[in-house]
Amino acid sequence: MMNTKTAKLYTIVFLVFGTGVLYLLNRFLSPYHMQIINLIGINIILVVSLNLSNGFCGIFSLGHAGFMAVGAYVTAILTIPAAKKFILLPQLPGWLASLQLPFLFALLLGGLVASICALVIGYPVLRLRGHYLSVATLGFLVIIQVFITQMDGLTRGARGLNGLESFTNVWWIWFGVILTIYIVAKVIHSAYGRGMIAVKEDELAAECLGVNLTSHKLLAFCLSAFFAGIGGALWGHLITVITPGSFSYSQTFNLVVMSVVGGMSSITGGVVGALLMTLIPELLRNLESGITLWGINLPPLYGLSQIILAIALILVILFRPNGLLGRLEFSWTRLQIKSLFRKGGDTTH
Amino acid sequence: MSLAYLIQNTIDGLSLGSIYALIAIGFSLTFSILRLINFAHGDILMIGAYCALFIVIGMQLPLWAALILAMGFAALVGIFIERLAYRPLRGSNDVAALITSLAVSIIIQNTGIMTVTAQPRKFEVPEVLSNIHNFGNISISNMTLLIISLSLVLMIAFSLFVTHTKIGVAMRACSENIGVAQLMGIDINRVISTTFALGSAMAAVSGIMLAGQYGRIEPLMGFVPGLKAFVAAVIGGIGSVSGAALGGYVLGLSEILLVALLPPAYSGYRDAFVFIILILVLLFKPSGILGQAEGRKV
Amino acid sequence: MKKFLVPFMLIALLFAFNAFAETPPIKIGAIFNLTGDQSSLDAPSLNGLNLAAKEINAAGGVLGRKIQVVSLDGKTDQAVSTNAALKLINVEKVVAIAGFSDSNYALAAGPIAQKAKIPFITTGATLPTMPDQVGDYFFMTPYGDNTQAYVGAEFASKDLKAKTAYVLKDAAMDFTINLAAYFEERFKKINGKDAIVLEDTFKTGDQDFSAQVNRLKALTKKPDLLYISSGPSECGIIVKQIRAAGINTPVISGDGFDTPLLIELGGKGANIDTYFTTHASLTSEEPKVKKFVQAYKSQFKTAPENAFAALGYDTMYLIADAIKRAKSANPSAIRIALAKTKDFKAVTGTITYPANSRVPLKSVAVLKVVDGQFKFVKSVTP
Amino acid sequence: MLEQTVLELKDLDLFYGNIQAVKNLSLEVKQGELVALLGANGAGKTSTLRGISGMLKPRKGQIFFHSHDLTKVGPHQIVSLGLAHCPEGRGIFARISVLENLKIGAYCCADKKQIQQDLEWVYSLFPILAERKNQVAGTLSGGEQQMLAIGRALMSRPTMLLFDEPSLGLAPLIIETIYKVIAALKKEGKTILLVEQNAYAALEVADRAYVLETGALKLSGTTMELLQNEAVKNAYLGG
Repeated sequence: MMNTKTAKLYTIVFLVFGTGVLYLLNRFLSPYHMQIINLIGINIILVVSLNLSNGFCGIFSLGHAGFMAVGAYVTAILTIPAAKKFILLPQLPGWLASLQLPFLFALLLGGLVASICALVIGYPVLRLRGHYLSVATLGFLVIIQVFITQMDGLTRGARGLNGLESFTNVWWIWFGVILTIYIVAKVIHSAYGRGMIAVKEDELAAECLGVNLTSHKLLAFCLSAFFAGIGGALWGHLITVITPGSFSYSQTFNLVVMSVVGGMSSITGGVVGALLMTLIPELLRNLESGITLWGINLPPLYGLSQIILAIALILVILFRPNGLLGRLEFSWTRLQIKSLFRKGGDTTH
Repeated sequence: MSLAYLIQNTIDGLSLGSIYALIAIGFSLTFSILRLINFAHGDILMIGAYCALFIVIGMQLPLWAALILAMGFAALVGIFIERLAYRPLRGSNDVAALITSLAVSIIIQNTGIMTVTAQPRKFEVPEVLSNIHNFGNISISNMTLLIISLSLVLMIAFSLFVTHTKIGVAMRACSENIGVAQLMGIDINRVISTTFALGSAMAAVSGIMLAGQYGRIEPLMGFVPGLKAFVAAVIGGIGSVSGAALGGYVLGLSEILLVALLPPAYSGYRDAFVFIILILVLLFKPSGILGQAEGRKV
Repeated sequence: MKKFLVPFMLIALLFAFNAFAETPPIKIGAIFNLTGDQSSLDAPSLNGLNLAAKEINAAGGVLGRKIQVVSLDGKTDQAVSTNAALKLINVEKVVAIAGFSDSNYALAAGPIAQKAKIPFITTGATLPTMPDQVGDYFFMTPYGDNTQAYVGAEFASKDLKAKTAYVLKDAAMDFTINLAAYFEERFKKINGKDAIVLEDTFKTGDQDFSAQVNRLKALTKKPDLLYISSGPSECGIIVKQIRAAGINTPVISGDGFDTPLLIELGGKGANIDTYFTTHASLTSEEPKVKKFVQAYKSQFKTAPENAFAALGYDTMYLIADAIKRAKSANPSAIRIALAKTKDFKAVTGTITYPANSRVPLKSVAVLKVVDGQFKFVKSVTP
Repeated sequence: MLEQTVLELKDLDLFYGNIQAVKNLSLEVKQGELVALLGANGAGKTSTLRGISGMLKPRKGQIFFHSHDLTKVGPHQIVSLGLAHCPEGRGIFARISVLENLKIGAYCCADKKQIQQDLEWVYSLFPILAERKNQVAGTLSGGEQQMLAIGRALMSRPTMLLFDEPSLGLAPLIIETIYKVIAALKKEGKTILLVEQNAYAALEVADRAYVLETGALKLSGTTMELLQNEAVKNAYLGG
């Protein structure tokens, strides 16, 4: 089998190769296709971090979009130049009104504030389990949305923040993706990560083995919120307009679809899920606006792609409950074994 | 803060509460028997309302006939959804069922938009229902009285059904222990279909009430009330039907009274109140007001 | 490996679709939120746009070329809207884009068109500061919220002799927040600092206004006027519930009230002193308006749902007129011609873009609901 | 009474996912016989009963009850064929009353008049149940709950009974009364298949017995043969 040194070498080569490919794509591809690649990158960050809490730790959170919103708003407020801030948000407190941070710090601060929210919300809520926890996190999403809409002074409420600097480019996203996958992988393969997986498999057994439930769950929840915040901030500065409505039920549901389809308990699954579920709606777009297919003139059927995605999700849950990749992780060693795809022999569901 | 203002808000809270209660019973039923949170339950509310609208306008039938036909149609839709989306999933983990119900909800909403367009439509209500009785400052419309009384009647009828009919007893047995119920000769598939049929029929009635009270229906009208009704079911004690009804009234009253009593700037926080109440209940009394704590088999 | 092949085959097939859609006519892009919460506003705009395109093509198109409307669904999601804009510009190679009735989505797609030097004309978004914020390729077909709010405030103070007002606004929609803010600004300027008795809020999609209505009823100082800043979905039921509580104070609002739903859902209550400012009266006797309503009814089997249908219709004619005057379908030529539009007769009034502003100078119509019909009261050109 | 086989298992395979619980098990129970199914914990005893009552679909093999192939029939129809199952851990409906528990037992195949007769019969077997009739079943003691479970199974007028470790977690005195009732039922001609870890109590009432080990049949024979058999003595009877 391959020892870790050569595996590390392969990874570095892959990273360099990836950067090169992205450089070429960035130069020759039209902005439309680059935008899709950027969105795939952001979705990878969001889904891999969602898998950390949903797949690896068993906290099935529906509140991921709420942390995205916190990250996006904090980063946006910190990066808007003071002059513009005066017009957009006149009632800002003095110290905040003049503050303007470079994008990197604002990004990390956005993630930090999101994970602090996760800590505040998570501590009481993580004692719940299964349905109750999922619905409580959905409740958190609604609360965040309402507070952002109502705190007009700080966030301009429903008018949202627009005209944001479009800092986000393919390199910020590529750096974000690498950072997310690296840290999530590190955590999962650490002792703490195994504790998390034990919590997912059987909380009672884990507790008997001395795994401190709350601390493991909290770490997973806050770390996943940190990256959700970063993903949200990158999204905000790519689209340059954020409103409370941008981070709604449908956003959370899309992320859950990507996570479930790809495979909740595998990082590679998250990547594949994000890739597929960002690409397919774009391709379905033509189908929706009415296209003549082999002569038959299809009337425009708007809402068709949402239905096709929903049906795809149900099929995935029925026939591959653990998602396309189940628990399979991409690794150089496995690449040597011919079939990348074994029938998921996992019986724990 | 005159007494009339308080009474007026209490009446409005009761009317909203009875709508939530009817939907919450559907949630509680499906949860108690299948441990399934059916997010698509809210959208059946929309199907019931549109069905009633087409019957009243299309077939020129009176509202009460539309009510019954809409209940029947919604029941069929409920059975169809259970048969197609939830039955193959039985036994898998509860999260898979939750996601599937979200997917079904998306499918219903978008099919609605595609077929009946997203334009809000007027909901015909017979003249007699919309005239108002004024007692000094307090005004109650016949529609509100109908909503409160009809939902009470339906709830009593439902609890009689559950206690006295054979299928009702089977439903209670299934909610206790679905495995053993099979051993007693209970056909759980028939029981589950009945549960979905009953829950959907009641959701259809609440859909028509909602449409009648506010005079407007559109394809996305079901999701938020559905979610709030789930909160009501949890507050009342998920799994216990009388708990769901009580939770519905508590939620309806607290939502209206909180908005009415707090200064106007806070009326926008209405939805947040609902979910803050939910999280508090989940933390301090997860089994809800009437629910039994589910012990954990060690 | 077999199992993984099937999804890839599907994607390859769908890619093929993209290439299939190339044809030579003048391609005008259209992005509207046809699904999601905004669909009740945007769907009629697209209908109006397509109707105008059909009429123009029937009359021989523009510069001898047919107009092809390439419409994509924004799905009430900013990310999807920016994708749609980029696709229209880079893949479909459109010469101009029309879209959106909400400024949050116009501000997401506008800068992309601006960067690609493609004219973006918002059919229904009325935030007056947008054109300066986005750039010189961004045009507005409707007037700004400030214009119609000022006209509303003037009309209330002078014609309705109102000294004090109660404002109820939808705090979850930027259109209604701005409209209420501009109204209060002008109303206070006319009637003094504390002319606003109470400001109350609700949220888009709310159906139950009993708490707000009860609070209004309980006011000791009765306001002379109620300014209800709401979108088309809620306007009817608010008026109904206010009138049901026995409050008959005159109500005035912006073009959010310009929808048949106000009458259908408002019921008897709407007939009591309910006014609103809007782009044009769809029931007025003006020949241009009658022709539009007639054409819309025959094409879509229903009367125009709201003013946004007329705005979509005007936007297409505006673009066609600019192409005709520019004698070329080149985007920057279109932009120059658009900026020089002067006294362009449209369904929603005469459109002129003043020297360095892309917010049109348009007349504002004030309408009143009289026994179930919108009656034209007066037209004010600010 | 001719020796007619009531229940016959033909090389039965039972799986939980990929784990095999029972490997081609064949056994038979004749009319009026009381057969014990012995084995250590996890030997596949309960899985076998679950296979018979349709809770667990076998992957291979057949189960014949009076010539009906049970694998072709849904679990809820098996009771109406006259085969009642008293599940492991009693499985009574804790939150509803004793009387309602018994009524649910008669859910499948009784009308009002018959239920009243059967109730009288069950009360005669277990007088304590008559006393606690309106009490919520969860408040009964372990022994009383076991009696309720048996009573409930009898309410469907079965011709054959499956008992799954009735002595589990009960005091010796209570086990005696339970086994007295089982012996009485046998005398009345009911065919019984009794799954027990408490081999001693089982062999006292049983005619024949099968011994399972890790899902496969280890040995079988009449009670007399088994009592002398050395292997059985030190394995199950504590030497």
